[in-house]
Amino acid sequence: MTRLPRIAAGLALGAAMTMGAFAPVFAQDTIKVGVLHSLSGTMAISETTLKDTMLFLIAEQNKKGGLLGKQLEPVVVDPASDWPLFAEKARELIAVDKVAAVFGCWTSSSRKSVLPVFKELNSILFYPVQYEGEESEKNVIYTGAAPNQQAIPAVDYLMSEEGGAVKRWVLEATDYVYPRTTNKILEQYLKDKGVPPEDIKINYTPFGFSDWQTEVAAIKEFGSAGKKTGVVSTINGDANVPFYKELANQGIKAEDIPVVAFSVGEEELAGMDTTNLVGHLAAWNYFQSVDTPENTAFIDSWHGFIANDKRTTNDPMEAAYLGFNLWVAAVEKAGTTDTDAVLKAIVGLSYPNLTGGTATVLPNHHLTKPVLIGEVQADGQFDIVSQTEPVPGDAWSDVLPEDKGIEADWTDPLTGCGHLDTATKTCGAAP
Amino acid sequence: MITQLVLRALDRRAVWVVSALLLVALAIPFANLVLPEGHPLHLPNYAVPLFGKYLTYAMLALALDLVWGYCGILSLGHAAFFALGGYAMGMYLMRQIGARGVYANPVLPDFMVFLNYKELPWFWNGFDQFWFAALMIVLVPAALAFVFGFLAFRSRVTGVYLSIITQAMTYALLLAFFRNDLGFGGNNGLTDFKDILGFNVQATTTRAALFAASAIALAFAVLVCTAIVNSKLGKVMIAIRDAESRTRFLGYRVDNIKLFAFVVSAVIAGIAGALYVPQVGIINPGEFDPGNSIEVVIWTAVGGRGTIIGPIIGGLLVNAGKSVFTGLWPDYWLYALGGLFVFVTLFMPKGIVGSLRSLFSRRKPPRQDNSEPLETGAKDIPIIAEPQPGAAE
Amino acid sequence: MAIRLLRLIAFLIAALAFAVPHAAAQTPDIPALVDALGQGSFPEREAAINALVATGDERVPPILQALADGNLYLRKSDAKVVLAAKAGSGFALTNPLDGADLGPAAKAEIDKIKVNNGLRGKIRTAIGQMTLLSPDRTTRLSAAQTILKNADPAMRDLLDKALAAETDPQIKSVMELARAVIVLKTDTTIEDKRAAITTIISHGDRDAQTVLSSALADAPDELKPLIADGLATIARNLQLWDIAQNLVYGTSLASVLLLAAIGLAITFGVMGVINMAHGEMVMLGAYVTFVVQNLIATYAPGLAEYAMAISIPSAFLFTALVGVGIERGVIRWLYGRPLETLLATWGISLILQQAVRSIFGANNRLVAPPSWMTGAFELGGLTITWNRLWIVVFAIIVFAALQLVLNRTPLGLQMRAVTQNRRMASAMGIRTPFVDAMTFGLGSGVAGLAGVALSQIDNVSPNLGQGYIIDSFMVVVFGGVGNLWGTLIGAVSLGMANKFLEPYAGAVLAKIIILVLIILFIQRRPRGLFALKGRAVEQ
Amino acid sequence: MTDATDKFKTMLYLNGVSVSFDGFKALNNLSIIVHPNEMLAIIGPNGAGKTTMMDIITGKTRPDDGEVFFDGKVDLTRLDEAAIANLGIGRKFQKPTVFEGQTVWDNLELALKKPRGVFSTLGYVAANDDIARINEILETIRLSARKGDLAAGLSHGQKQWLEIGMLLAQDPKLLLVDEPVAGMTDSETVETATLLKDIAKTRSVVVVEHDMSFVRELGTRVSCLAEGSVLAEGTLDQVSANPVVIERYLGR
Repeated sequence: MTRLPRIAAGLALGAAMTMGAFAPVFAQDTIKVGVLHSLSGTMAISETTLKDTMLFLIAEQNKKGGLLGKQLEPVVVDPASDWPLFAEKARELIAVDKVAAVFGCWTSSSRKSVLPVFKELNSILFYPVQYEGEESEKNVIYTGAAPNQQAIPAVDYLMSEEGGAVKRWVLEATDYVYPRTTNKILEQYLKDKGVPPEDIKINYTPFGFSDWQTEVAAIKEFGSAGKKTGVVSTINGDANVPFYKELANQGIKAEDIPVVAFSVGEEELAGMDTTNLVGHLAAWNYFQSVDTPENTAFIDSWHGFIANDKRTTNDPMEAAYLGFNLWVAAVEKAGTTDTDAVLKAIVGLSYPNLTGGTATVLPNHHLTKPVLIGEVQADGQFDIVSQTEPVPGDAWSDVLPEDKGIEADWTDPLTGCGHLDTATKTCGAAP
Repeated sequence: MITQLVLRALDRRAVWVVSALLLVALAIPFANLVLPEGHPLHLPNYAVPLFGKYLTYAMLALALDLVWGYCGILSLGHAAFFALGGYAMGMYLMRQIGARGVYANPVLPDFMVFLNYKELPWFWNGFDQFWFAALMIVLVPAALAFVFGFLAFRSRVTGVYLSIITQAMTYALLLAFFRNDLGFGGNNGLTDFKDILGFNVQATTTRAALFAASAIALAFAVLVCTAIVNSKLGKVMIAIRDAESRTRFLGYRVDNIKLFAFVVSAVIAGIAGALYVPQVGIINPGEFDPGNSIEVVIWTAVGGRGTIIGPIIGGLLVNAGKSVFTGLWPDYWLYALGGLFVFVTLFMPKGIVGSLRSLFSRRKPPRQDNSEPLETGAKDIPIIAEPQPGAAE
Repeated sequence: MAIRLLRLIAFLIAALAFAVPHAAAQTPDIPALVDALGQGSFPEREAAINALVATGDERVPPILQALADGNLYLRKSDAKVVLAAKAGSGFALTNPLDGADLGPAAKAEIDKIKVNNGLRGKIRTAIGQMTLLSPDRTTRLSAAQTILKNADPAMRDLLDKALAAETDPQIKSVMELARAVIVLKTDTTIEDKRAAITTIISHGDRDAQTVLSSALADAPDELKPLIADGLATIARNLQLWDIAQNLVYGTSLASVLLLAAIGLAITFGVMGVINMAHGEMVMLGAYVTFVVQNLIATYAPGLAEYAMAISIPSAFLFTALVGVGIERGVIRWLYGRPLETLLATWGISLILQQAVRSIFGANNRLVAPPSWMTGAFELGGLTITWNRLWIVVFAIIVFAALQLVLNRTPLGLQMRAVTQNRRMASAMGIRTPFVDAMTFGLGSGVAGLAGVALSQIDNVSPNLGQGYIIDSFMVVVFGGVGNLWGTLIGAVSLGMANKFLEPYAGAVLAKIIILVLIILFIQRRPRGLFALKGRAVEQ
Repeated sequence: MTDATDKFKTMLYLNGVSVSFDGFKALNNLSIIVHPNEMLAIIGPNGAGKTTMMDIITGKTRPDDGEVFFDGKVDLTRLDEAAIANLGIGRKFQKPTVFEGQTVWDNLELALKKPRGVFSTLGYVAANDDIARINEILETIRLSARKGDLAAGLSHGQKQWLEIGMLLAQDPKLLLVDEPVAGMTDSETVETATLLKDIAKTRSVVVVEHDMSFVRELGTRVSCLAEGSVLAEGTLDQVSANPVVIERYLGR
């Protein structure tokens, strides 16, 4: 019984302060994989799909005969959108369930919360969501986009003739670290490109904000200064639907004021009526509408697994897909699931993207990925209007003066450094 | 007076609880550190901070019980005091990182470098000293409780109204702390701690020590609460809980007494929060969530309010259950939790301890002898008072 | 290049469409031009569009519209551009020029012809030019607006012609503005420009502001003061409108708060149940709307426009039933223990959330707005969105209906009797358990109605209710428990205060300030705005 | 009330007190005087304003208009309940209000005249005198045998007694007693009357009561209240002979 050790653990915990006998026996006939995504609470809306994706990927791998001759066994827990609980559950996965690697987290807070645990217990986290960068850790593989793989190309696109030659910028954001950092990078970037400060407006709203009347009106007003105006939205999760509903109703057309978002994908669009949002943009490394044989096969088998051909796919799913397959490849290469061996093996490995080309694990534990700009269509999908060559993920943004010349190099996981000053050859972060 | 208080604190039940806690404070580190791995009683490393976390939750529940169970003040914002204590501790821990942060800034924590702070905000000064942080852990929750309580109790905001504005308080704090402009790290909060008092927070010995500290702090809180509820002040508090205006007509300044209980409770909650943070390794605004405060109420109700041991048992059991079931039934545990709350309110209104007590007291002959009150310390004054149905409104 | 081309086209249109009846024009090879849309990159597609527009053919606008709407596809087998509509798992193809049926095609056989925002804008302009003289008023209006947005000097003659023929005052005013803008851009006399600026200033709206501020930089020096003055006038004017606009926003937020809180005003305010599951009732109402809409889409697509109307009673009944179930199952054991209802209903709310998550999944669900609830209209300098206007109306109706039920029906009388003195009411033969269940059902049902409305502006997700529960309690407590008018005033005050603070303090700070104000307010009036007085309250 | 009355020699002085709730005039220009060591019985129909009057004296309700003085010099309208109680005004409620969750002994200990501050109660240790006094009161109210029981377990009459005992423990100068004998047996009623008369030798007492035989037993000055003001005053016989009183209260 695979659940037995957990029950044993449960009983021991349940007895709380009594000192119960505690000697779980682990049958070593499977390789366990931890899945650490919120299934309840505010983040369930985004993370549940990733849990399903992980179960799907693991099932697919097992069909192919598993890994190192063993079957993979998913261990799913619910950290309930509660950041300290993320740390606790991560510890449980690693220490009690002895998982070989963990796939999980969505918000930066949850990642920051589990980081010390992964460092302490030396395990691997595959983090599948676009994030603010400014981080590179030995124990984390970042398979989502760094700012230079999403934000900067999106702004470049809007600045280009083809994207509408935007001159005036609204950075509309939810007040947390990812938008703060992204906006900091973008603000610097725009200024470097010669955008005067009065043509940049930054606005923060709280999580789950639902009454966007004033903000949307302010965007309209800002856009009436006679220069082509664009909105860069780092609005998070729940707040997006009311934002776009208000946008559509107040009649902001993409031809007049395009909104480019970094957190709105197929999943989010599924909850809104997009007929009046046609043309608004999103920047990702993957869209469901990408027309490649890999993607078609992926979508088909996903629909088969989930038994619902309406279920969308999205960028974090591709990131999870890449992360999982790269891990599988690394384990096969290393011949073991041992953390340090896998980390050593994984740097430099490549795996085909669903969008064509390959994703390579860089020494800074980020991936190379192409950047795609898509326009929202009436059917809730995106039309790709621009696609770059694969861009290497940059942990420390070159745009920010304080990060100039900072690199991360984990080629050798034992002596690597996450914050290497290439000028002085010193490693800023203490291990 | 002091001796009397100490004597009072040491009633039979309290002594039992305190000894159990002290025993645990020794036994858990022993089982973790001394017993070799593979020994049947060896406790794995990960369990120590987990149990420590439960203890701090139990302490929070005890704090709430002092005002709710004994004084009839249903605070739906108690997690705010817990979080404030936690933040004070978190700020100390952040300052301890020093130049070991990613950006190697000797003064500014990473997130400040990140957000372009040029210098430390004034309210971060002093937190590099443990004594200062310790002082703030006590003072900040106490000050908030004092100001809030002073206003609310003086204006005689009671019952549901009080509950709702305590909720508004913690909600406002939640929103405020989410703001990155406030200078507390926004949504991510404070994390990635390195040292506490020079010891590595991740070392097993430090963890064991923190666990022991939590157990001892809880024991101390039990003593303080027992001393209060066994004193005449405790009787007045219960009187206020059961018939507030009657107590006024007896000449008691109900607002002052409530304020006292509220502040003491906030301090206990703050200390609990301060012990919580180094053990879980993060403090963020999520702790201010009104839902968290409601959960604390539920732990207390499950264990048995108006008793000292009840909230401790409730806090431990519910949280241990949560740990187990979020892993065991990730998709269904909320049903179990929700069901538990409904079940307890319907069928065990006095909570676990209250129900057990009524079970036992039925067998015992009624007490006839109420001997000299002078010997309060040695006498069997019930820690467990019967809550009156409907008395809180 | 593009501009020169456009000028050429405009000239051609002017020449072809008006001077010569198009029957006389040489027939360009339109099918070939249409097929050219399917090839090449975005710039090449733009050229193809321009060529099509140049034909001036009346079949062109619908084709361009189809292109903009994403309905034009390229058939891979013969590189022909076709119109495709979803049919079953594949597509049904038609000829875009004559609508002739071209048979079905699988998804893999055709490629969508993509457009981007730039092209979409071009298409819109082109259609605008080609439809400025359309007999249909709406088409003409949007054509005029398009021309205003682009204000291409080449359009001037066309515009003059259209202006002469125009009778509709609204369209005329848009055209005049467009003409003035064009005049500003062309090389004419200062006097002409001065007149144009005056015209623009007299419009005094946001569009005029946009036009003037962009004109300011390139304007001749002697005109600059006039423009600056005009901008100042407009800004003053707009400032007044801003206040009015804030009132509109405040009203809208107030209606949302009222809807969310009014059910709670019954379950909590009247019955004294601290109903933490109230938000979940709202959420269930939104899901009922979702289910009803989907059922109708599947089984009775003809009724789609009425889905909302059908959702209203369905949501009310369903959530009322759930409410009655909760009351009979749990709440009735807890009367007289209000603070314990908090614990039980919190448990219920967790269960309901997870149940919805288990059934519908954690993702947002789409509740499509009916057409009469989309878009906005202008009222002076105000923009009013239809969905919010309807929600305000709906909130007023719900409030009035609730007042009627409570004050004018036997059930309402019994409810008030039971909540005031249960024992007495029972002694007088009122079936108190029945009345309790009905009251709780009514409160829950009203919460369900709120869910129907909120499905139009917010996420339909299991977390929907969580976002409103605290606000609802604030409204009810602020207004005073047990008084629907208090709830109304509470919702309006909080909504207005929030919206007037927001532009200055920002959304987060505004909310914090409101919360602090509520806390302070409760100190002044510990029982809310409309507190009951007298001895009875204390008991 | 005649203007000639010297406010400074009274124990309780109400002059022209009015209060209304949502338009309903609960008290209408009410004037009442109680002298030191005097007992006053107040009768009157329901809704006459008896309880409201007590609320005003004890600080629970603020009058809209009028003067309320205690001991001839303290303006009660400026004080809150606790301050008024500490001046030496004790109140027994119409519905017996004792602390049901606590023992009989604790109820009396709470009422005992001792410092009421937070820290003095926290550090309170029962002195021998206090214990003796509580035992004495227990004897008086005949609850010695039940001193360790929860007050919730007492009968209605016993609760009435306990509340009277709490009044005694407070050692007030002025006692406001609202329907003290409701729910008591005849013999208990007689004993209560005796007790109250005894108390009135050293303090002032205001008794509100419907039970005419009990009022007769008290044998003291009587005021009849109706619609918020004094209808008639005098001995019970005088008052009950008053035609207006008969019409409005006693019934034909």
